[in-house]
Amino acid sequence: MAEAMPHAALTKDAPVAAAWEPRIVAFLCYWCSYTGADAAGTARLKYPPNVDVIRVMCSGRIDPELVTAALAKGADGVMVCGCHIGDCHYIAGNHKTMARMPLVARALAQLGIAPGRFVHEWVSAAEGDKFAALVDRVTRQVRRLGPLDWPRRMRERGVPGGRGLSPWSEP
Amino acid sequence: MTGRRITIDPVTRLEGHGRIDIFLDEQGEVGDCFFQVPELRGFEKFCEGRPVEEMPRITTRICGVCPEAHMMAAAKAADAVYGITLPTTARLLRELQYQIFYVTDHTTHFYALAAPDFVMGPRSEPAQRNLIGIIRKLGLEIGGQVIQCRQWGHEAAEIFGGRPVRPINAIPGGMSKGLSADERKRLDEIVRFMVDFAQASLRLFRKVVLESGEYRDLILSGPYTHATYSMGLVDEQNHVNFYDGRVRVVDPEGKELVKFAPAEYAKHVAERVEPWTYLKFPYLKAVGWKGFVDGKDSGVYRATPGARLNVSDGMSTPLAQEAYEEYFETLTGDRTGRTPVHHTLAIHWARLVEMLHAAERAQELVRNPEITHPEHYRVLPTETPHEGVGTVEAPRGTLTHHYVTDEKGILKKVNLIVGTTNNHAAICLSIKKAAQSVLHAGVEPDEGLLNMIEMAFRAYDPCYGCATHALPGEMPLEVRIRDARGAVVRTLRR
Amino acid sequence: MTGPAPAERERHRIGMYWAAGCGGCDMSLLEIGPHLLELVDAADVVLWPCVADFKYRDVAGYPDGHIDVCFVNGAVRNSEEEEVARLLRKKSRTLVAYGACAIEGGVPALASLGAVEPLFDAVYRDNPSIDNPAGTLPRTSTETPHGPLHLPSFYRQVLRLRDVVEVDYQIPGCPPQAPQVWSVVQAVLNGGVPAKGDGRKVGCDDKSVCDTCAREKRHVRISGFKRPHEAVPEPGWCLLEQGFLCMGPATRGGCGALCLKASLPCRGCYGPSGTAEDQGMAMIGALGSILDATTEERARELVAQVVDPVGTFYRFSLASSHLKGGRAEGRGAP
Amino acid sequence: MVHPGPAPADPLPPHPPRIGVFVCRCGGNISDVVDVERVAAEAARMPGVVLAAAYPFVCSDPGQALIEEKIRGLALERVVVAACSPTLHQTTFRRTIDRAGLNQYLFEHVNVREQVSWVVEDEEAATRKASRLVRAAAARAAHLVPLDKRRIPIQPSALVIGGGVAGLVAARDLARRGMKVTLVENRPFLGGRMAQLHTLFPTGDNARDLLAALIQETVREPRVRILTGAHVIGTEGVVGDFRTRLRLEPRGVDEHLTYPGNAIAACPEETINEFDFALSRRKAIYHAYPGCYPPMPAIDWRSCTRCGKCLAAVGGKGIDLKSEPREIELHTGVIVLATGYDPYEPLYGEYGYGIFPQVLTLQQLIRLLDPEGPSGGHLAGNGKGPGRVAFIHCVGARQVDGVNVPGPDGKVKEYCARTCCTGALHAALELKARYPEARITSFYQDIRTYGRFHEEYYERAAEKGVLFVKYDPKHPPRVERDSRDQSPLVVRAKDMLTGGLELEAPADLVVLATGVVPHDISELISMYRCAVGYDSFLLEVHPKLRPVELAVSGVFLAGCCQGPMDITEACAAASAAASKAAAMIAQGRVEMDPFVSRVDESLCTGCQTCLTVCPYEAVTRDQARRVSRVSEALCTGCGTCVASCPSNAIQQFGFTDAQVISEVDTLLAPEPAPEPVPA
Repeated sequence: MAEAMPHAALTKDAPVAAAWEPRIVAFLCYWCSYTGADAAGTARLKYPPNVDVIRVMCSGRIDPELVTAALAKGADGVMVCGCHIGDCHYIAGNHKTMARMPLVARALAQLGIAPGRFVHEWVSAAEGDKFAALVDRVTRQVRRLGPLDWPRRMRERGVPGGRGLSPWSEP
Repeated sequence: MTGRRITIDPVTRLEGHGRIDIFLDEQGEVGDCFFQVPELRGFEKFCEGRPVEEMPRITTRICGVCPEAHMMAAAKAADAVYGITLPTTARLLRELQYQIFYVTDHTTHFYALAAPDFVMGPRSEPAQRNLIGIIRKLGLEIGGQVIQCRQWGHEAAEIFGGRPVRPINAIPGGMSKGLSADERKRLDEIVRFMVDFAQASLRLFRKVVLESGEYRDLILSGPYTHATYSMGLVDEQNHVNFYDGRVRVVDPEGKELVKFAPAEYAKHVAERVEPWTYLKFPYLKAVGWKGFVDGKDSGVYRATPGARLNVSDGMSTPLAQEAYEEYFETLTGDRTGRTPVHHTLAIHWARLVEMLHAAERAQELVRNPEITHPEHYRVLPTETPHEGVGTVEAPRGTLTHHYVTDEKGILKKVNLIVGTTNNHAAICLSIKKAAQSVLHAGVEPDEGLLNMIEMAFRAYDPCYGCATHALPGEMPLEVRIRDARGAVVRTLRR
Repeated sequence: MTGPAPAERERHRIGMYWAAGCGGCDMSLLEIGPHLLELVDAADVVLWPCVADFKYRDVAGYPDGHIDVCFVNGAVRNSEEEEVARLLRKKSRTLVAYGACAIEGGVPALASLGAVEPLFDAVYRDNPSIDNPAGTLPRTSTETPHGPLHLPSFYRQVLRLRDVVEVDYQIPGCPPQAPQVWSVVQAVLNGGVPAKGDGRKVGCDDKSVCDTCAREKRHVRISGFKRPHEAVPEPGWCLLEQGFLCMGPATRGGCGALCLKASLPCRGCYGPSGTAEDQGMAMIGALGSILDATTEERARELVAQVVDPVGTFYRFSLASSHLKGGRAEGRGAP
Repeated sequence: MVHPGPAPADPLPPHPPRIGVFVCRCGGNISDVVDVERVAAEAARMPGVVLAAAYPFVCSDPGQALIEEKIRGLALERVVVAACSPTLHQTTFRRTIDRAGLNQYLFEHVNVREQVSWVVEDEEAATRKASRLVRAAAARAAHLVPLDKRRIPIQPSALVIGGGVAGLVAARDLARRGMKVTLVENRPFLGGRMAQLHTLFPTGDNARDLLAALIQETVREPRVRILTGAHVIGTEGVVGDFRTRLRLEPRGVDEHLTYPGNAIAACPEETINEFDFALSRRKAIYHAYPGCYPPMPAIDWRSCTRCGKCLAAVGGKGIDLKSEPREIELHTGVIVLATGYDPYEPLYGEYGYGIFPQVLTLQQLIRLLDPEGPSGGHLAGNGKGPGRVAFIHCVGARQVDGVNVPGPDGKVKEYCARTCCTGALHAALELKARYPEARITSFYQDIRTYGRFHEEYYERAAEKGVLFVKYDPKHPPRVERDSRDQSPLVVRAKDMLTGGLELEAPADLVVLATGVVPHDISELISMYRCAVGYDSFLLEVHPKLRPVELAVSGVFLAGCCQGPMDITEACAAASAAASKAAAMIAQGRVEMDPFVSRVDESLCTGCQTCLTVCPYEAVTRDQARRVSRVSEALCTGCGTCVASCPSNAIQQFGFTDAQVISEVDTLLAPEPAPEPVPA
């Protein structure tokens, strides 16, 4: 994963970015949550700029591999939003999300990712205020947790390997 | 000198899997000798958080050479965690599978790893000193039988657990599947063959080894002899039992030191840590750690086929009992077996005696009508899981798994004392002693001498797969001989 | 033993080496049984510490590329194994990662879930049988009256062979199944191997374990999870559908669904199937799709019945997962 | 094919495609907060980007013309537009680049208005976010492939569910546009709620005369097929070919029935007549109302004992007491929902309803005022008239949380039912007309005679001396027994206009102007996955832009299933739905986005996980080849099967792993060093 080293480059090439800002990737379903995010905009609600939205047609499309990929590539947090149960534009796409994401959350916790970094919420097309509040909450809690910077963490541990690993330092 | 060691010498690294450092004193005699094991994986830690019922499947990955031993120890520990008493059929199946594994495993070791020394000669061409060489010398018939024994052993494993190697079928409460009448029939054939094969192997041993004076002397010679304590599982009659029983320890004279239930292992065995190796050194608490010395005052013990015969008053099966008596008769003059055998190289012989016993015992089991019961191959746990210890005799020594779980059966604590580890201290002793006997001032060490050092620990069939990760037998070995100032005067390598 | 090898075939030089493995891989290569004789007949085994010390030479002394095909099993757990891997890469024309540990870290990679210090404590300081009042731990360098003794340094993370050197082929499995192995070895001997690819998988199926599993899929959703010791599965019916967590769908085939024959669920030793990279998340994606839940409460109930998700979904592949363990923060209780 | 690295799953073309990036200022909406020049400049550094610039209004005609010109001039192969939300203009720009001869799916829409400039205060932060999103879109664009819209042939036929006025209008209009129409009504008679009315505001027409005319117009249309007693029990398929399963309750009566009157007279079984809101009783074999359609009576199987007396009375012909329900399947291209409303049924004791016989609902009053109604149009048998009448408005409408008792759904009815004010005044005036001496008090929250010509009713009522009392919704009127026995009841309320003065009005009759609730169609809602509003009425795609369409393609809304309407509005809505549906059918095919899933059979490992995940049953297994398949016709493009595939063998067009991951990669990549700030 030598390619997943944005932050090394970042601190080197872009001093402005040295002041750390949480990087959060949000996967939103088009029909409810994305429209809900639009609603927040239409209502001119203000929320932090740290959450970048990736649009899919249905939250059922959100492959758990996307969550870990985003974290592995340097995201400090990941959000997954879909229609409320019963509102799915595709009948039951979000039923799959509803079962997958708690499993993802448990696995991430076991893998040592603080629970606050992965958030799964239902946001309807009308809930612009909820979306804004959610982004605000998640950004604040990720900021509290500090940088995750998985690529750096892995390089320290010698992934990808090569010489210059940091072996276990003796007592 | 430290500076010199820093520069990475791939050779050293490459062959560092088992490393022996021999230090010579001023007189050029062997001063001290270290046997290092440079590998650790840490199952004790990363098994925490795993469900206990998975341990029979996880711990088979500790060692690919004797996975059955770990599976059985893990399953027994898990049974204990759930407070399960196995139904007869389940118990029969487990033991039968285990006995058959014993035959296969001992076959592998004797023919592929030990026999070459005896058959080809300790100082023969290394290129010839292997299974292929054996087959060439003894002919395809015996070679064929060796391979057949291994293959039928794996076929048996497949009958039990679907897998030829790395079985998984022992679970808390018994076995994951039962035995059909047809399967039993096939196993009966396999076992019958194994009994014959074990007897043939003993005959072979007599012919090539005992009838040759050179080896008799070698076996009885001082360098390969240590008077240590012996450890092994025995049944109520103090007969050798691989699968179950109590742990018996006898002193160098053969007097019983202690006989304890596996669950109490921690009261009697302690493990010492040395900073220069990743492998621990178990010893007898009652006696205490006196360093790398043998004798009655040193807690160093051995848990090998030889040790198992030492702690037992005999074998529960007729043919094995005969072999047992012949073994002791020959080596101690006392056919009762009350007098322990301390000759390291005799372990190979003891291994063949065990092989015969395992085959005979398997025959008893496979003919037990209860073994094909359609349901009693397992029971479902009902009690709340908590803590348990499981012990079996692995081919390479007493193997103990100790688990503590939460009320859901998720592991909170894991402790493992694996076969080879028991013998770690003794192996160091044997190597040192062998080195002292073959390396002298002015003697030019050659490959043959080196092999004779190696034979000292090969006899233990050291399985660092269990202990760490390396493999039995021909460990890539490097011997560095240094002068009194520590400078390497000679490096030998096989 | 039959006569010399057929003259027309150039004799290959083959090596087998282990790193942080258990020896099961070497055993599985032994499992080819009678073919072993064909192998040594057709090729020079120039390195195989576990069974043969004949022709065991100073590998470092070999010219580069001297070994035609070198199989390496086991993960890279310490500095020594990394050096070995580099050396063998240099000396081998074709380097083959052999078995789950070399390819995906295998079971030992679960150690990456935690830090090294607690691991050393568990092994050397804090267990019922330990006698270590001074809290001694193994060190990379120890002074003895006679001079220093060295040990390789223990890495914080379990690495795959691919993490340290370029790998040409990979033979999955824990261990790889003998027939598969033999077919690969034959291909090697007869030059029938597919074109080199970065870690191209050989000696396995393109299909999943489910495809080779004889058990019937009834396409019913999972209404509750059972642990293997908690119930006796109905014969002939998909274990996953019965609620026994089975990695079959997310696992590359090749083993012949052996564990299923023992009526125990698959644990994923052949690694992710298809082009999935993160076997655990791939399985979660699949599992979450087939739960019998229409309310969040029900979904939560079912999910709560899954014990030890990481230990189950990443049993063999943690080192090749996206996150690789690495214990960032939090207690990581399942 | 999720890759932690940037290596795309789909190999990129040897040369990165030529990408044009258009950043919209949106007349300051965007550019006031976002430094659009900088965003464009940073996008210009992305691989393959040959043009990146900011423009005032990209969606305007000149803006679109510019895009076309650039596509031609610079041979652009991909287009990225950063502007408002894709929900507004994605289609616009797709058409634009289509006109320029570029496949319309080689387009990437970035939302830098609703999700950046309107929500981020800090300009630097907004600019950086916009830049990230635009660069991610440019990266994604490189992975786009040309796609074609799916075209599904559409049957020139429609199913109209609901035989009320809206359903009838919709059916008639569709038929007149040449469509085959099946009109299903689950009751045995057409006409719905309108039939229960007497005269109509604002015209004063007779409801059933109008209805009869409409029914005649409709049933005379040769392409219209009427099915009464028909229940929708299942549906499959999608727009173009909905396959609807119906259960047909037997009428029990056929055209051979000569003297229906005799049959009805002979029936010994009586039951409540729901048509008169339980003010009367009817037989088990019955007519819903005089002149109802179909004209022949029907048997109410719930109360019929199959005693056979009716059969005997008509000489054993024309009545079949043994007939059983049967099921049929209909294939239609589109569906119109006209399932209507129910009047709000007050709770027991609400304003004395159910306790005092003198408390009626407006609907009941209307039945009583109807000369063909249960009382022949007379309020009280003695002909003396009602005396003092109190109307209470907003019963089951405009309710206040915490004051009114919530309904079974746990919600109070906060919405205005819109028809009851005028309806109540209309009834009040009719009372006045018939019983000039009647003294009428009207308790209201607000008088909402909002419709054209409706206000007159209020003015005339005021002239005629109807007394208006504005009550406080937080303290609704109380209906109690009159202790002083001047009249059976007394209504007490705080009069807002006199500063909360407690007023009381003795009443011989209390009329509750009840609101309307959607007719219970929960099965249909789940069958067609209809969106439902907070008020439990069906929810259109957009109240202004697409007012009569459901989000489910091919399903349209007519009348009160969408919300409270008067007949005028319901008919308008029905005609609108009909013309929308007809327009869709007229195209001969429906066009759908091509974002369907496809199984890469070389990767499918045959684990069969996907087979149970698709609610549209678009995923099937090819037993012979041991792989899964996705039917493009049935696939609705949610991508759920994609995430369910543990081998990543399923990909969704427009949302491939490579495309999504390229976005992730770019979003998380180092941000470009800022341009030197011009002095």
